[in-house]
Amino acid sequence: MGAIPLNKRLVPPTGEDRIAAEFQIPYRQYLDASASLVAEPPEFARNPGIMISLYRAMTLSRIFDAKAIALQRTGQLGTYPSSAGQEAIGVGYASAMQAVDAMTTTYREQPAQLWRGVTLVELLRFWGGDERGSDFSVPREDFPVAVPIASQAPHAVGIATAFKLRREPRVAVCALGDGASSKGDFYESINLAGVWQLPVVFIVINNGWAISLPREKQTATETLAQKAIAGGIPGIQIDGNDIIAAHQVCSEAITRARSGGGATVVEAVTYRMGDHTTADDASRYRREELVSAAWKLDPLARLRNYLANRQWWSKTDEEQLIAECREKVEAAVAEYMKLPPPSPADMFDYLFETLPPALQWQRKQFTGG
Amino acid sequence: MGAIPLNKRLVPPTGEDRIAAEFQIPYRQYLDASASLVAEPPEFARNPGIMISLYRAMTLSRIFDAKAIALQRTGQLGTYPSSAGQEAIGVGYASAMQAVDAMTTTYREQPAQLWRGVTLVELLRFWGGDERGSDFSVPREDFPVAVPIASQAPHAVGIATAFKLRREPRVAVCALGDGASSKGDFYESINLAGVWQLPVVFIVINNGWAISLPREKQTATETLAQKAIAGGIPGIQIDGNDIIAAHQVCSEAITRARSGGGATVVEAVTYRMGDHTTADDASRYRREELVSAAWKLDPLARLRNYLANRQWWSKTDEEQLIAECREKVEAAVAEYMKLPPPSPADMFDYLFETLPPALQWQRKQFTGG
Amino acid sequence: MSEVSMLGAINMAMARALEDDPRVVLLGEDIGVNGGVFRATDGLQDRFGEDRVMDTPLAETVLAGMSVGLAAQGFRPVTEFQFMGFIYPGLDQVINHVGRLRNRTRGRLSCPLVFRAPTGAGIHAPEHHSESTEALFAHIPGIRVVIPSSPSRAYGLLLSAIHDPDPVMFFEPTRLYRASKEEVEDSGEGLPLDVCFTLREGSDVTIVTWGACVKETLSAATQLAGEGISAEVIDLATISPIDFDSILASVEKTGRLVIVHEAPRNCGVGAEIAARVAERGLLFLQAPVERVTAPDAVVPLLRLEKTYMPGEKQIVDAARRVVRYA
Amino acid sequence: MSEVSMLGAINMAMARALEDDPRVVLLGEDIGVNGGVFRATDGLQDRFGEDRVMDTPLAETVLAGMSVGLAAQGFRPVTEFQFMGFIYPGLDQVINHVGRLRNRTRGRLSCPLVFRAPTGAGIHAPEHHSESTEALFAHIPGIRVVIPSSPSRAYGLLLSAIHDPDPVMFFEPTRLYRASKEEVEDSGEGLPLDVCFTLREGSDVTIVTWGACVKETLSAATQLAGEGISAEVIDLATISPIDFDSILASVEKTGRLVIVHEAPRNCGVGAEIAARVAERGLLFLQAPVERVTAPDAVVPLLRLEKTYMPGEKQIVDAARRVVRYA
Ligand SMILES: Cc1ncc(C[n+]2csc(CCOP(=O)(O)OP(=O)(O)O)c2C)c(N)n1
Ligand SMILES: Cc1ncc(C[n+]2csc(CCOP(=O)(O)OP(=O)(O)O)c2C)c(N)n1
Ligand SMILES: [Mg+2]
Ligand SMILES: [Mg+2]
Repeated sequence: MGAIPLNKRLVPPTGEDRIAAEFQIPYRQYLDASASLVAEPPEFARNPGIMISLYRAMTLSRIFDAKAIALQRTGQLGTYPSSAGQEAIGVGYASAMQAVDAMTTTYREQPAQLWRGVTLVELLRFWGGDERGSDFSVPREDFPVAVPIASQAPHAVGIATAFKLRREPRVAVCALGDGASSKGDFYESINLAGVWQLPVVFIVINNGWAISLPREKQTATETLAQKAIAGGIPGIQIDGNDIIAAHQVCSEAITRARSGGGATVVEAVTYRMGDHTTADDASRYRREELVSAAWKLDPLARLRNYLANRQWWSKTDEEQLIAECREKVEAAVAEYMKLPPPSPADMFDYLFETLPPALQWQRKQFTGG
Repeated sequence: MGAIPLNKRLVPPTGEDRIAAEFQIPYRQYLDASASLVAEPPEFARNPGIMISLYRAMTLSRIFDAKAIALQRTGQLGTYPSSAGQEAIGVGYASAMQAVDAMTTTYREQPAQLWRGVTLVELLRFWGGDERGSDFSVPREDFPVAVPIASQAPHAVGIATAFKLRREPRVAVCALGDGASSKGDFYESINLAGVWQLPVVFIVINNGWAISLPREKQTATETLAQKAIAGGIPGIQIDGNDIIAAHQVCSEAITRARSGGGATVVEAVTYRMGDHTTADDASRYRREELVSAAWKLDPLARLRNYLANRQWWSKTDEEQLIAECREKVEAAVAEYMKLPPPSPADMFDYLFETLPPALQWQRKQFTGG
Repeated sequence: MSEVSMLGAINMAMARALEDDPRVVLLGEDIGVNGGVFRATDGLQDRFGEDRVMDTPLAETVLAGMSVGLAAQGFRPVTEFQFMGFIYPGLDQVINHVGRLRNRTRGRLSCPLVFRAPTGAGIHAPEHHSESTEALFAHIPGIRVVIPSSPSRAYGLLLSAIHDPDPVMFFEPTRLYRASKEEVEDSGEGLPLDVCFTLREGSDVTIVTWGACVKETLSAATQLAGEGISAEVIDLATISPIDFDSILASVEKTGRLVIVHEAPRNCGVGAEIAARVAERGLLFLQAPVERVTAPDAVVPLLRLEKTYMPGEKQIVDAARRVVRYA
Repeated sequence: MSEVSMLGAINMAMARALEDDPRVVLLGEDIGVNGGVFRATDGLQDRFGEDRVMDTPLAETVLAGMSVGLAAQGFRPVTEFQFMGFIYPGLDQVINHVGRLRNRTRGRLSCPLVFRAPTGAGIHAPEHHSESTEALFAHIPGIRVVIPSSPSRAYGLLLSAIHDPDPVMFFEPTRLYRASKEEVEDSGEGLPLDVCFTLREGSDVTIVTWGACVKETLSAATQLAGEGISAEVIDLATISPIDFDSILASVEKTGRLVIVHEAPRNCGVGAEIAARVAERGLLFLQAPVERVTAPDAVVPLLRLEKTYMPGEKQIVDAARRVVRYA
């Protein structure tokens, strides 16, 4: 069935109807594509230190990403999903979280994972096909990448329930894609988050594509933020390539959640600049013009221009940063390369806390023991 | 976690936001609890013939229902779910359908099933634990009762897709409960119905309860109709005990679907007057006052008063109708009782069109052959 | 000590776990005020409050998935699915997350939860209320599957399942819920998982079964004894992983094996037991293995459910056949 | 006739079915312009239009359930699930509806659909892309499970699956998708379901396998032949129901049975085959049955996947053991 144009499908009430409920979905943007402020920015946006630190994180992620793709091409990494172009929202929500908060996430959230403290080596290890890459040394309570789409949303709800039951001022944050927003797990999660008023924030990373399916064939809704209305929670759409909106709106939602105000859906409109993964060839289904147009909205360039316009960032700063990031990434790659391979015994040793006696012969058999 | 009071959880936009999307959920009622018209009724409500036929159907269903409960109590029927109190919406949407339309449904839609042509004997057979009760002689394309909650919503979407692919002016109607409205299947279905603009109408029978869970613990939303917003389709709430609103709004939605206008969610607010099923004891979780209050909203009494107020219906008419319905029900029970029991071979003979050779020995074994 | 039904014992075990371990929480549909559709959680919300015994909306996918989140956070969720036929929307979570979280994170996170669900036919319930699909779960790595067959084993096994640091699927035969009463001491002591229970010693034939079929199997053994056939009856109890060493020892002694289960035959758990005997116990066998099971057909509605379920007669017949085999 | 890979053969079968039968429609994620993540549907939307080859939103529950609705309406949906690891949200529909619709309505409605999904490890994919859970489906009454192992069998079995008036789960081994090419005639003729295929005759040992493991098993048989061991290799093909009579006849001839599958051992389909031999072929056996399978562990990420999968060496070893058994 062909694409159906997005239109106003909602039938207006007739004369005899009264209105049972009314809703608005707000949209937030501070920094437009040309790096001009279109609204009065929040305080932190005037702080060069904060803005530069966000920029540094976004840059590290971008540089790591390019390296990871290169590693995959030379067989040193498995299938890898690029996050290029999505750094603003990733760093935006991660930087709005506190260390004690917890995150459940998809496979394309390297920018947020890095901010949270997952190391470059851990990322390489995971994408290199080694479970030890998910044994994060720092965000110990963050969930590893969930590959089955939207299946991490219920986990966030469970974590938020734990926080609420223990009366801890902590928040669960769940990142998921536009494709994921069509899945029942997502809906059941926002519904429960709403009715139990849970401290959880759902960040819908609307990058325009779910592999080859464009956003407008995914759902007929005007926004993805309005999915929130089905859960009785607030929903807001933002320019996901505007780091100021990303950090600010996520902070508002997380703060509200932390203070007992319940859940929120934040839809961040961004763009998947690369192929879906290194196993994909987007040229089969996506016109190149769309990608070049999207590069004009690049969150990294936008923030760099914002910094430069304010004389907070020079060409030298940029060169230094890039050199520094490359060095970090190369060091991580070197460490990754020399890590000993996983042991076959690991297949059994983490299956249960203690391997049941009935399975011990299999461990022996598979470890040649 | 305790009940959280329903409140306006939707955070109003701040000064810097623009509005990305706006929605309204209309509410429709013509006939209030005292049987007074609160809005200009549609044409059919002025037609005594039509209104009386609706009343007759509702009455037959109510009388059948009481008999079914009695049969269960004496061991002549299995567990049975009463539909008492929900006759207006059931007869309302069924009478808004055409014979060529198709329905997928829950276990509490006897009023609609009877209108569609399912016989009293078939209903008894099904609830008596005999699959032949789902081999409807009349609405051949209607689905049988779906017990797994909300699992029939995707079926309706599939049927509607079939109608659309064949360019047939037919509509799939899916009835489901307030409890079902929390399930992912429902959401995925309205989303697909929205994006493919399918000829399907979802009737959410909000009877206030999902077994022991009251509506307000099921979801935080102000209405169930607003779930539609998450699928990008219209949603409307109606007084589900008002047969005029039920028939009228369902007709509008079905007509829109038939003419290519896409899907709708109709939330019918009604009340489950009885226990959840004969296996349930609602007094464990529901105060009797709630039930007596709900009886004041009884759709049957309301319609009877409407008819009587207009001199379309007399005490004699009523007595005759009751006698007639009782007779029909008794005749059906008598036929049900004397039907031969199912054959063990049936377990195998309808599993596949042709039983695979590898299973034939089992058929022999279980049929003593 | 008090005489309790299996339901009573299950209720007692959950109460004890709630009492002893603040990490234990119960979740599920209608488990609060209503006490569950079978009353397994009767009185528990009253006693332990709404923060410990939580009524959830009707949504099994999030019910399963949020249990994973709670468990990873250090809670011990005991989650009720109203019937085995309604756990399937949660299967994605069971297969893709419950059994994998510890392994996937190399022990950083774990998933100590219990999923409870009523199982089996024979109570004249509507469609989908009579499932015996334990084999589906037994095939999934990283989880345990347990089915009790008496009040005391229900009490002890459920407590151990709750205490266990890893996920356990705990399926309760509805047909046994109120079938009999037994003295069960509320000791707080669990029974060991991963081992089967020999309910009756015998020398002529080993009959392995679990859940509700234990009832007919024990009656069959009594009947067989009257005919001079001495049957050893083993209750598998932990369906996965299987304590096969104990079964093998019994088969070594008796030389004959009958397996009884209510699930369909094809790829049921009985197949695994028979397969292992074919691998490791071939020389012990003095007769072919027999399986007494439901057919590979859909569980019928109530009019045919008795025909569908394996009965005492079929068990006796099978035991006779293997004993008389020559 | 043209040389095609298994992917090519699958594409050819679907094209043929679309061509020959207006009731056939394809549904799935990314199957349109993109031609599916493996390109199984490459070019089909172009050729047959968006009404016949439909890209669906990312939602497997409704994908499974709407297929039931379409099938009941007389369509023949062939629905792609992107990987076997992502079919689980549709399991509720498979268990509770797909396999029951005909039975539940006593034949009034039926469910002639095919659910396709790539299966198996060995292509260095991320987590959840390496599943072999055919046993879960084999235990469900009312459905067939089919796994092809060569381009021509993929073509013929898929066509038969699509023509079949009842539901078929069709799992395609990713490891074989591009592994080899074969002449396949686009004849529109199906291969019979419900029967296994003897790929190599032999007299010393029967090796039963299916899907990707057929590859290693055939190599193993060649190696064994070099050692003077004559192995009969049977491709099960239809996993459920099992054509056990053919297997039994082979075991009667060889006296020895090795079963090879990539799925975890416990309650895998291999158990069912071994169990049936223990029931009906005990006297034929000259050695214990052996199963060569993955362990009862989670499929590891790519660094360990080779260790996890059964290889040629293990098959050869097992065959040697049973042949030399005394
Ligand atoms: C349940 C499930 N179905 C299918 C897939 C295969 N798949 C992997 S990514 C993807 C698209 C996801 O799109 P979106 O949610 O927008 O995230 P994005 O890739 O754009 O970040 C699909 C279909 C999967 N991983 N899980
Ligand atoms: C998936 C699933 N979970 C649980 C059940 C058990 N159950 C039967 S009816 C019911 C409540 C349904 O409530 P609602 O949708 O409001 O329909 P109502 O019974 O009020 O008509 C539940 C939980 C079920 N049938 N299916
Ligand atoms: Mg996306
Ligand atoms: Mg209800």
